[in-house]
Amino acid sequence: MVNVLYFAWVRERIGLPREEIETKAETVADLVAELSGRDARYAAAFADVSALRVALDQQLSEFSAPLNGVREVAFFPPMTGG
Amino acid sequence: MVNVLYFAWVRERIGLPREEIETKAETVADLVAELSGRDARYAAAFADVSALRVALDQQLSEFSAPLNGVREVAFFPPMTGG
Amino acid sequence: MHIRVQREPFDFGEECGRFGQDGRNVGAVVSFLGVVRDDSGDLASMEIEHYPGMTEKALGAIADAAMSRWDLADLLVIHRFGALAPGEAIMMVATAARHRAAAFEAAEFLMDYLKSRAPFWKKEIRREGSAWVQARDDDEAALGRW
Amino acid sequence: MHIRVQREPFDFGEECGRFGQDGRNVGAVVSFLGVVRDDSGDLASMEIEHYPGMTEKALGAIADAAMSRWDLADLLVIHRFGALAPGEAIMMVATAARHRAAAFEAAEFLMDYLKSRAPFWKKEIRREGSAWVQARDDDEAALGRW
Repeated sequence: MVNVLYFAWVRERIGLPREEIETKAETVADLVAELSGRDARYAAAFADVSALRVALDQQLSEFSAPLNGVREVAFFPPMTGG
Repeated sequence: MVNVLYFAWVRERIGLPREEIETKAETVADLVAELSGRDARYAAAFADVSALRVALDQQLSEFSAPLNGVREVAFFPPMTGG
Repeated sequence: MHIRVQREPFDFGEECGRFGQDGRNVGAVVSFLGVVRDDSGDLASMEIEHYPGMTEKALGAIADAAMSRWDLADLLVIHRFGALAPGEAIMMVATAARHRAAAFEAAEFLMDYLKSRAPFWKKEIRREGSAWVQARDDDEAALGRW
Repeated sequence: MHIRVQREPFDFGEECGRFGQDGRNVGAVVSFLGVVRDDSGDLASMEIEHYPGMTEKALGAIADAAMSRWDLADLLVIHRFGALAPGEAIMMVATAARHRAAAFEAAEFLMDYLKSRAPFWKKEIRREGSAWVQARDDDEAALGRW
């Protein structure tokens, strides 16, 4: 089980702030492919991965990173703090 | 008649904050030579002109600058504000 | 070192008044205040979303990096989230050091990293519709100088 | 644009609290505070001499240069003279602009020029004797970046 979090317009497109997912995805990219296949909302949110960032257990990471041992995955657009 | 002002250690060495001087000096450098000849205090103050700055009518200037029309000459070390 | 992530307003003057001036080795204090700007004149509010948990970690890591890179006597970061009105204070950083170069550089470093590496997202709520603020290429590029 | 040269103390927090935050086009406020440092631990006071008349002109010219070089909503310079105790505020600058780059650059520009082009001189009064603060080569060199 992995906790998946969505922020900003990713959250709005998917319509959820977070969900628990049972997955066999080995990398972030695998998880993205799996989620995109679910329905049009997910497909829209993940249409352009270059516009997205991912954090694994609250650390910025890469889409090629492995998921084993990871408990929390977050998807969001580039940050705009400050 | 020109008003001559001294600041910081120039003032301390000469022992005066300001004086009125009757001079025929054509440039700042001429005035420095004239003042240096007065006594040991002035000679000490002007011993190293590269350690001094000059302002003419409250504008930073050069030792080669002409004095005609100038009413206020100030000598001081490099500034240390801020 | 003080890091605060909060919904509540903060008082920039009060924070500046009590930050970093007690050490006898502090010669320079720099502070930065970010304010909600209303360029078009029809901004109703700025909504700031963040990622609780990661936000504190990211700000802590950025602050640690500044503390180890410059010889700072103290450092402060405050960042708000929630709905802010035009003219309201969004966030501030402050740095205290012996010399001005370190205080300025560390404050700019904190701002550059905060902009692109702390998980905050801004949404402008306008009378004519709302939009997420886009990350600027030059904000990302600004990291290159450190 | 506000320039003050004064013997009296000023309240950095209060100045920060009321500076530059009223325009709807202000997104960034940067402030700098200079404090009397006591590196050796035996500083009795810092005496600041200045050149009345020229000081105001020089600060005005430096401020004008900053205003014409960057798009600033406002700018503040306060510089004290007279005898100051360790830990006391010597001077401050503040800048307000739409974006942080202009506010930071203008504040650093003001500081660099103030250090080397405004007619102030500092003397450290120590228990073991007094000495004029020497101008630093890197203060002069700092002007080269503008």
